[in-house]
Amino acid sequence: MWQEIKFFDDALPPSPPLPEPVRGACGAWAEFRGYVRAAENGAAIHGLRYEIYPAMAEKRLTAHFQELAARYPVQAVRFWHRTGLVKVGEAAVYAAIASPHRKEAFAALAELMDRLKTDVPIWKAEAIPA
Amino acid sequence: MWQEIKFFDDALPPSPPLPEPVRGACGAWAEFRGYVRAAENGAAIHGLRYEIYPAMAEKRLTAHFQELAARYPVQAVRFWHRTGLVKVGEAAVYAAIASPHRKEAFAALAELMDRLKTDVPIWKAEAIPA
Amino acid sequence: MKILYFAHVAKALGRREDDLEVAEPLTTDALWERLLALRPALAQYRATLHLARNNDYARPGDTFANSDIVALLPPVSGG
Amino acid sequence: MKILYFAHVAKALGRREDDLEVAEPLTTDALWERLLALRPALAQYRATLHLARNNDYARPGDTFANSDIVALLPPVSGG
Repeated sequence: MWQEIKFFDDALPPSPPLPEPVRGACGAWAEFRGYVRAAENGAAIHGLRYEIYPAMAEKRLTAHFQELAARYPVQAVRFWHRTGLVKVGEAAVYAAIASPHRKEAFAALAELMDRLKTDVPIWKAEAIPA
Repeated sequence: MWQEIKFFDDALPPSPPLPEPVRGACGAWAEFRGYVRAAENGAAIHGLRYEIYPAMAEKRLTAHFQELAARYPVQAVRFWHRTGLVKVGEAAVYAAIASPHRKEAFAALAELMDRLKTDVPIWKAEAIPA
Repeated sequence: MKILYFAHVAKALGRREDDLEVAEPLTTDALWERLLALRPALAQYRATLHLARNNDYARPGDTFANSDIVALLPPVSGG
Repeated sequence: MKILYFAHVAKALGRREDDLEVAEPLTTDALWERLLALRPALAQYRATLHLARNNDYARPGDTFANSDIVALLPPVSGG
Protein backbone atom coordinates (compact mmCIF):
# COMPACT_ATOMS: atom_id res chain seq x y z
CA MET A 1 0.00 0.00 0.00
CA TRP A 2 1.22 3.48 -0.94
CA GLN A 3 1.15 5.95 1.94
CA GLU A 4 2.19 9.48 2.76
CA ILE A 5 2.02 11.27 6.11
CA LYS A 6 3.09 14.91 6.40
CA PHE A 7 2.76 17.63 8.98
CA PHE A 8 2.84 21.28 7.97
CA ASP A 9 3.70 24.46 9.89
CA ASP A 10 2.06 26.53 7.19
CA ALA A 11 -0.93 26.35 4.83
CA LEU A 12 -1.68 22.87 3.47
CA PRO A 13 -0.72 22.60 -0.21
CA PRO A 14 -3.36 22.09 -2.91
CA SER A 15 -4.61 18.50 -3.21
CA PRO A 16 -2.45 16.41 -5.54
CA PRO A 17 -4.22 13.92 -7.80
CA LEU A 18 -4.36 10.14 -7.36
CA PRO A 19 -0.82 8.85 -6.63
CA GLU A 20 0.89 7.59 -9.78
CA PRO A 21 1.52 3.98 -8.55
CA VAL A 22 -2.20 3.19 -8.20
CA ARG A 23 -3.40 4.80 -11.44
CA GLY A 24 -5.21 2.31 -13.62
CA ALA A 25 -5.93 0.09 -10.60
CA CYS A 26 -8.00 2.52 -8.53
CA GLY A 27 -11.19 4.13 -9.78
CA ALA A 28 -11.90 6.01 -6.56
CA TRP A 29 -10.01 8.78 -4.75
CA ALA A 30 -12.06 9.98 -1.81
CA GLU A 31 -10.71 13.09 -0.12
CA PHE A 32 -11.53 15.14 2.94
CA ARG A 33 -10.41 18.60 4.05
CA GLY A 34 -11.30 19.75 7.53
CA TYR A 35 -11.50 23.53 7.90
CA VAL A 36 -11.48 25.68 11.02
CA ARG A 37 -14.91 27.17 11.64
CA ALA A 38 -15.58 30.67 12.92
CA ALA A 39 -16.93 29.43 16.26
CA GLU A 40 -15.61 26.86 18.71
CA ASN A 41 -17.92 25.75 21.51
CA GLY A 42 -20.17 28.70 20.78
CA ALA A 43 -17.46 31.39 21.00
CA ALA A 44 -16.11 33.35 18.02
CA ILE A 45 -12.47 32.47 17.37
CA HIS A 46 -9.56 33.76 15.33
CA GLY A 47 -8.12 30.27 14.95
CA LEU A 48 -7.04 27.06 16.63
CA ARG A 49 -3.55 26.19 17.73
CA TYR A 50 -2.75 22.55 16.96
CA GLU A 51 -0.01 20.43 18.47
CA ILE A 52 1.30 17.14 17.14
CA TYR A 53 3.61 14.51 18.58
CA PRO A 54 4.95 13.67 15.13
CA ALA A 55 6.88 10.43 15.66
CA MET A 56 4.02 8.76 17.51
CA ALA A 57 1.30 10.27 15.31
CA GLU A 58 3.01 8.79 12.27
CA LYS A 59 3.27 5.40 13.97
CA ARG A 60 -0.40 5.38 15.04
CA LEU A 61 -1.58 6.57 11.62
CA THR A 62 0.43 3.86 9.90
CA ALA A 63 -1.15 1.25 12.19
CA HIS A 64 -4.61 2.58 11.33
CA PHE A 65 -3.82 2.51 7.60
CA GLN A 66 -2.79 -1.13 7.90
CA GLU A 67 -5.93 -2.03 9.84
CA LEU A 68 -8.07 -0.26 7.24
CA ALA A 69 -6.24 -2.03 4.41
CA ALA A 70 -7.10 -5.34 6.07
CA ARG A 71 -10.81 -4.48 6.00
CA TYR A 72 -11.13 -2.51 2.76
CA PRO A 73 -9.30 -2.74 -0.60
CA VAL A 74 -7.32 0.42 0.20
CA GLN A 75 -4.33 0.91 -2.11
CA ALA A 76 -3.15 4.41 -1.21
CA VAL A 77 -3.56 6.80 1.71
CA ARG A 78 -2.42 10.40 2.03
CA PHE A 79 -2.67 12.18 5.38
CA TRP A 80 -1.66 15.76 6.08
CA HIS A 81 -2.19 17.81 9.22
CA ARG A 82 -1.35 21.35 10.20
CA THR A 83 0.50 22.21 13.39
CA GLY A 84 0.59 25.62 15.08
CA LEU A 85 -1.99 28.34 14.47
CA VAL A 86 -4.66 27.51 11.90
CA LYS A 87 -6.87 30.50 11.22
CA VAL A 88 -10.63 30.40 10.61
CA GLY A 89 -11.29 29.31 7.02
CA GLU A 90 -7.98 27.45 6.71
CA ALA A 91 -7.70 23.67 6.42
CA ALA A 92 -6.30 21.83 9.44
CA VAL A 93 -6.38 18.34 7.97
CA TYR A 94 -6.41 16.64 4.58
CA ALA A 95 -6.90 12.90 4.13
CA ALA A 96 -7.46 10.85 0.98
CA ILE A 97 -7.92 7.18 0.22
CA ALA A 98 -7.70 5.29 -3.06
CA SER A 99 -9.45 2.03 -3.75
CA PRO A 100 -10.81 0.28 -6.82
CA HIS A 101 -14.39 1.34 -6.14
CA ARG A 102 -16.22 4.29 -4.69
CA LYS A 103 -18.09 2.84 -1.75
CA GLU A 104 -15.05 1.28 -0.10
CA ALA A 105 -13.07 4.50 -0.52
CA PHE A 106 -15.80 6.51 1.22
CA ALA A 107 -16.20 3.94 3.99
CA ALA A 108 -12.46 3.71 4.64
CA LEU A 109 -12.00 7.49 4.62
CA ALA A 110 -14.89 8.05 7.03
CA GLU A 111 -13.44 5.38 9.31
CA LEU A 112 -9.95 6.90 9.12
CA MET A 113 -11.33 10.25 10.30
CA ASP A 114 -13.14 8.50 13.17
CA ARG A 115 -9.96 6.62 14.11
CA LEU A 116 -7.94 9.84 14.01
CA LYS A 117 -10.00 11.07 16.93
CA THR A 118 -9.47 7.96 19.05
CA ASP A 119 -5.74 7.77 19.66
CA VAL A 120 -3.59 9.75 17.20
CA PRO A 121 -1.59 12.26 19.27
CA ILE A 122 -2.78 15.49 17.68
CA TRP A 123 -4.46 18.19 19.74
CA LYS A 124 -6.48 21.33 19.33
CA ALA A 125 -4.28 22.81 22.02
CA GLU A 126 -5.91 26.19 22.20
CA ALA A 127 -8.73 28.27 20.73
CA ILE A 128 -7.56 31.81 20.01
CA PRO A 129 -10.45 34.24 20.64
CA ALA A 130 -11.56 36.47 17.76
CA MET B 1 -26.39 27.25 -1.48
CA TRP B 2 -23.25 27.86 -3.52
CA GLN B 3 -22.97 25.60 -6.56
CA GLU B 4 -20.77 25.09 -9.58
CA ILE B 5 -21.28 22.67 -12.48
CA LYS B 6 -18.69 22.43 -15.25
CA PHE B 7 -17.98 20.06 -18.10
CA PHE B 8 -14.48 19.73 -19.52
CA ASP B 9 -13.19 18.56 -22.89
CA ASP B 10 -9.71 18.18 -21.45
CA ALA B 11 -8.06 17.13 -18.17
CA LEU B 12 -9.93 18.17 -15.03
CA PRO B 13 -8.12 21.02 -13.23
CA PRO B 14 -6.58 20.51 -9.77
CA SER B 15 -9.09 20.59 -6.92
CA PRO B 16 -9.72 24.12 -5.64
CA PRO B 17 -10.14 24.57 -1.89
CA LEU B 18 -13.39 25.18 -0.01
CA PRO B 19 -15.34 27.94 -1.83
CA GLU B 20 -14.77 31.34 -0.25
CA PRO B 21 -18.45 32.11 0.61
CA VAL B 22 -18.75 29.15 3.01
CA ARG B 23 -15.40 29.54 4.76
CA GLY B 24 -15.84 29.91 8.48
CA ALA B 25 -19.28 28.27 8.33
CA CYS B 26 -18.27 24.87 6.97
CA GLY B 27 -15.79 22.58 8.68
CA ALA B 28 -16.06 19.78 6.15
CA TRP B 29 -15.19 19.61 2.46
CA ALA B 30 -15.66 16.06 1.22
CA GLU B 31 -14.36 15.42 -2.28
CA PHE B 32 -14.40 12.57 -4.76
CA ARG B 33 -12.44 11.98 -7.95
CA GLY B 34 -13.43 9.08 -10.15
CA TYR B 35 -10.59 7.75 -12.33
CA VAL B 36 -10.70 5.52 -15.37
CA ARG B 37 -9.38 2.06 -14.54
CA ALA B 38 -7.25 -0.08 -16.84
CA ALA B 39 -9.99 -2.67 -17.38
CA GLU B 40 -13.68 -2.28 -18.23
CA ASN B 41 -15.87 -5.37 -17.97
CA GLY B 42 -12.75 -7.50 -17.81
CA ALA B 43 -11.14 -6.16 -20.99
CA ALA B 44 -8.02 -3.97 -21.06
CA ILE B 45 -8.86 -0.49 -22.30
CA HIS B 46 -7.06 2.61 -23.49
CA GLY B 47 -9.81 4.87 -22.20
CA LEU B 48 -13.50 5.65 -22.09
CA ARG B 49 -15.36 8.07 -24.32
CA TYR B 50 -17.92 10.04 -22.35
CA GLU B 51 -20.88 11.96 -23.70
CA ILE B 52 -22.93 14.57 -21.88
CA TYR B 53 -26.19 16.30 -22.67
CA PRO B 54 -25.06 19.46 -20.93
CA ALA B 55 -28.22 21.54 -20.61
CA MET B 56 -30.23 18.67 -19.15
CA ALA B 57 -27.35 17.32 -17.04
CA GLU B 58 -27.00 20.72 -15.40
CA LYS B 59 -30.73 20.87 -14.74
CA ARG B 60 -30.85 17.37 -13.22
CA LEU B 61 -27.73 17.96 -11.11
CA THR B 62 -29.17 21.21 -9.77
CA ALA B 63 -32.36 19.37 -8.82
CA HIS B 64 -30.30 16.73 -6.99
CA PHE B 65 -28.29 19.42 -5.17
CA GLN B 66 -31.53 21.00 -3.98
CA GLU B 67 -32.93 17.68 -2.81
CA LEU B 68 -29.68 16.93 -0.96
CA ALA B 69 -29.71 20.38 0.63
CA ALA B 70 -33.20 19.65 1.95
CA ARG B 71 -31.94 16.50 3.67
CA TYR B 72 -28.43 17.50 4.76
CA PRO B 73 -26.93 20.85 5.80
CA VAL B 74 -25.14 21.19 2.45
CA GLN B 75 -23.84 24.73 1.83
CA ALA B 76 -21.73 24.27 -1.31
CA VAL B 77 -21.46 21.74 -4.12
CA ARG B 78 -18.96 21.57 -6.95
CA PHE B 79 -19.45 19.08 -9.78
CA TRP B 80 -17.14 18.59 -12.75
CA HIS B 81 -17.27 15.93 -15.44
CA ARG B 82 -15.13 15.17 -18.46
CA THR B 83 -16.56 14.68 -21.90
CA GLY B 84 -14.85 12.95 -24.84
CA LEU B 85 -11.95 10.53 -24.45
CA VAL B 86 -10.73 10.01 -20.89
CA LYS B 87 -7.63 7.84 -20.82
CA VAL B 88 -6.83 5.21 -18.20
CA GLY B 89 -5.50 6.91 -15.06
CA GLU B 90 -7.26 10.20 -15.78
CA ALA B 91 -10.15 11.56 -13.73
CA ALA B 92 -13.59 11.49 -15.36
CA VAL B 93 -15.50 13.12 -12.53
CA TYR B 94 -14.89 15.39 -9.54
CA ALA B 95 -17.54 16.20 -6.95
CA ALA B 96 -17.25 17.98 -3.63
CA ILE B 97 -19.67 18.97 -0.89
CA ALA B 98 -19.28 21.42 1.98
CA SER B 99 -21.23 21.23 5.20
CA PRO B 100 -20.65 22.27 8.79
CA HIS B 101 -19.68 18.75 9.91
CA ARG B 102 -17.91 15.76 8.49
CA LYS B 103 -20.52 13.02 8.60
CA GLU B 104 -23.16 14.97 6.70
CA ALA B 105 -20.64 15.96 4.04
CA PHE B 106 -19.65 12.31 3.49
CA ALA B 107 -23.28 11.13 3.44
CA ALA B 108 -24.37 13.84 1.00
CA LEU B 109 -21.40 13.24 -1.32
CA ALA B 110 -21.95 9.47 -1.38
CA GLU B 111 -25.62 10.07 -2.15
CA LEU B 112 -24.79 12.57 -4.90
CA MET B 113 -22.61 9.97 -6.62
CA ASP B 114 -25.43 7.41 -6.34
CA ARG B 115 -27.94 9.92 -7.73
CA LEU B 116 -25.59 10.76 -10.62
CA LYS B 117 -26.02 7.21 -11.82
CA THR B 118 -29.81 7.27 -11.73
CA ASP B 119 -30.89 9.97 -14.18
CA VAL B 120 -28.17 12.51 -15.04
CA PRO B 121 -27.67 12.35 -18.83
CA ILE B 122 -23.98 11.44 -18.93
CA TRP B 123 -22.78 8.30 -20.65
CA LYS B 124 -19.76 6.09 -20.92
CA ALA B 125 -20.47 6.01 -24.63
CA GLU B 126 -17.62 3.73 -25.63
CA ALA B 127 -14.72 1.76 -24.22
CA ILE B 128 -11.63 2.16 -26.42
CA PRO B 129 -9.63 -1.10 -26.41
CA ALA B 130 -6.00 -0.98 -25.25
CA MET C 1 -39.12 19.55 -33.45
CA LYS C 2 -35.48 18.84 -32.82
CA ILE C 3 -34.62 15.24 -31.97
CA LEU C 4 -31.33 14.48 -30.16
CA TYR C 5 -29.50 11.14 -30.11
CA PHE C 6 -26.70 10.07 -27.74
CA ALA C 7 -24.06 7.42 -27.13
CA HIS C 8 -24.58 4.04 -28.84
CA VAL C 9 -27.82 5.20 -30.43
CA ALA C 10 -26.12 8.16 -32.11
CA LYS C 11 -23.40 5.79 -33.24
CA ALA C 12 -25.87 3.24 -34.64
CA LEU C 13 -27.80 5.94 -36.50
CA GLY C 14 -24.65 7.71 -37.63
CA ARG C 15 -26.13 11.03 -36.55
CA ARG C 16 -26.69 13.14 -33.44
CA GLU C 17 -29.91 14.87 -34.38
CA ASP C 18 -32.90 15.08 -36.66
CA ASP C 19 -35.54 17.68 -37.44
CA LEU C 20 -39.14 16.55 -37.47
CA GLU C 21 -42.02 18.71 -38.65
CA VAL C 22 -45.18 18.07 -36.66
CA ALA C 23 -48.42 19.87 -37.46
CA GLU C 24 -49.86 19.48 -33.94
CA PRO C 25 -48.64 18.17 -30.56
CA LEU C 26 -48.05 14.42 -30.53
CA THR C 27 -48.66 11.90 -27.79
CA THR C 28 -45.75 9.65 -26.82
CA ASP C 29 -47.10 6.83 -28.96
CA ALA C 30 -47.62 9.10 -31.96
CA LEU C 31 -44.14 10.53 -31.54
CA TRP C 32 -42.61 7.05 -31.51
CA GLU C 33 -44.56 6.17 -34.64
CA ARG C 34 -43.01 9.15 -36.43
CA LEU C 35 -39.53 8.42 -35.03
CA LEU C 36 -39.62 4.79 -36.13
CA ALA C 37 -40.83 5.80 -39.57
CA LEU C 38 -37.92 8.23 -39.86
CA ARG C 39 -35.26 5.95 -38.28
CA PRO C 40 -36.30 2.29 -38.34
CA ALA C 41 -33.05 1.32 -36.56
CA LEU C 42 -34.45 2.92 -33.40
CA ALA C 43 -36.79 -0.04 -32.94
CA GLN C 44 -34.22 -2.18 -31.16
CA TYR C 45 -33.44 0.60 -28.65
CA ARG C 46 -36.96 1.81 -27.94
CA ALA C 47 -37.46 -0.30 -24.81
CA THR C 48 -34.33 1.13 -23.14
CA LEU C 49 -34.73 4.78 -24.14
CA HIS C 50 -36.25 7.52 -22.03
CA LEU C 51 -37.73 10.56 -23.71
CA ALA C 52 -36.90 14.04 -22.51
CA ARG C 53 -38.71 17.18 -23.54
CA ASN C 54 -36.95 20.53 -23.16
CA ASN C 55 -34.43 19.14 -20.66
CA ASP C 56 -36.89 17.31 -18.42
CA TYR C 57 -37.80 13.64 -18.44
CA ALA C 58 -41.14 13.27 -20.20
CA ARG C 59 -44.06 12.21 -18.00
CA PRO C 60 -47.03 10.08 -18.92
CA GLY C 61 -49.54 12.28 -20.71
CA ASP C 62 -46.97 14.79 -21.99
CA THR C 63 -47.36 15.89 -25.57
CA PHE C 64 -44.58 16.96 -27.90
CA ALA C 65 -44.95 20.15 -29.94
CA ASN C 66 -43.08 21.37 -32.99
CA SER C 67 -41.09 23.87 -30.93
CA ASP C 68 -39.88 21.22 -28.44
CA ILE C 69 -36.40 19.76 -28.14
CA VAL C 70 -36.80 16.03 -27.68
CA ALA C 71 -33.92 13.85 -26.47
CA LEU C 72 -33.78 10.05 -26.67
CA LEU C 73 -31.77 9.09 -23.60
CA PRO C 74 -30.08 5.70 -23.20
CA PRO C 75 -29.56 4.44 -19.63
CA VAL C 76 -27.10 6.87 -18.01
CA SER C 77 -23.63 5.83 -16.86
CA GLY C 78 -21.77 8.88 -15.62
CA GLY C 79 -19.01 8.95 -13.05
CA MET D 1 14.37 9.24 30.86
CA LYS D 2 12.91 11.97 28.71
CA ILE D 3 9.40 13.12 29.64
CA LEU D 4 7.27 14.96 27.06
CA TYR D 5 4.31 17.25 27.77
CA PHE D 6 1.69 18.47 25.30
CA ALA D 7 -1.16 20.92 24.84
CA HIS D 8 -2.78 22.31 28.01
CA VAL D 9 -0.47 20.27 30.23
CA ALA D 10 2.64 21.78 28.64
CA LYS D 11 1.02 25.19 29.02
CA ALA D 12 0.16 24.63 32.68
CA LEU D 13 3.68 23.41 33.47
CA GLY D 14 5.31 26.11 31.36
CA ARG D 15 7.53 23.48 29.76
CA ARG D 16 7.48 20.80 27.07
CA GLU D 17 9.88 18.28 28.57
CA ASP D 18 11.80 17.06 31.58
CA ASP D 19 14.72 14.73 32.17
CA LEU D 20 14.33 12.16 34.89
CA GLU D 21 17.17 9.96 36.12
CA VAL D 22 15.94 6.52 37.12
CA ALA D 23 18.30 3.89 38.51
CA GLU D 24 16.14 0.96 37.48
CA PRO D 25 12.96 0.42 35.42
CA LEU D 26 9.85 1.82 37.08
CA THR D 27 6.31 0.49 37.16
CA THR D 28 3.55 2.87 36.10
CA ASP D 29 2.74 3.66 39.73
CA ALA D 30 6.37 4.30 40.60
CA LEU D 31 6.77 6.50 37.52
CA TRP D 32 3.76 8.58 38.51
CA GLU D 33 5.17 8.97 42.01
CA ARG D 34 8.35 10.41 40.56
CA LEU D 35 6.47 12.61 38.08
CA LEU D 36 4.23 14.07 40.78
CA ALA D 37 7.23 14.73 43.02
CA LEU D 38 8.91 16.57 40.14
CA ARG D 39 5.81 18.41 38.89
CA PRO D 40 3.06 18.54 41.52
CA ALA D 41 0.79 20.44 39.09
CA LEU D 42 0.41 17.18 37.12
CA ALA D 43 -1.88 15.82 39.83
CA GLN D 44 -5.01 17.47 38.43
CA TYR D 45 -4.38 16.00 34.94
CA ARG D 46 -3.34 12.50 35.93
CA ALA D 47 -6.78 10.93 35.47
CA THR D 48 -7.05 12.16 31.87
CA LEU D 49 -3.50 11.46 30.71
CA HIS D 50 -2.33 8.39 28.84
CA LEU D 51 1.29 7.33 29.06
CA ALA D 52 3.23 6.46 25.94
CA ARG D 53 6.61 4.77 25.93
CA ASN D 54 8.79 5.13 22.82
CA ASN D 55 5.86 6.12 20.61
CA ASP D 56 3.46 3.39 21.73
CA TYR D 57 0.68 3.62 24.26
CA ALA D 58 1.90 2.00 27.48
CA ARG D 59 0.18 -1.24 28.43
CA PRO D 60 -0.57 -2.59 31.89
CA GLY D 61 2.60 -4.17 33.25
CA ASP D 62 4.98 -2.05 31.14
CA THR D 63 8.01 -0.69 32.92
CA PHE D 64 9.83 2.53 32.10
CA ALA D 65 13.63 2.51 31.79
CA ASN D 66 16.11 5.35 31.89
CA SER D 67 16.62 5.19 28.12
CA ASP D 68 12.88 5.47 27.36
CA ILE D 69 11.04 8.45 25.93
CA VAL D 70 7.84 8.85 27.91
CA ALA D 71 4.98 11.04 26.69
CA LEU D 72 2.06 12.22 28.81
CA LEU D 73 -0.80 12.41 26.33
CA PRO D 74 -3.98 14.41 26.93
CA PRO D 75 -7.15 13.22 25.17
CA VAL D 76 -6.52 13.69 21.46
CA SER D 77 -8.53 16.09 19.30
CA GLY D 78 -7.06 16.11 15.80
CA GLY D 79 -8.90 16.90 12.60
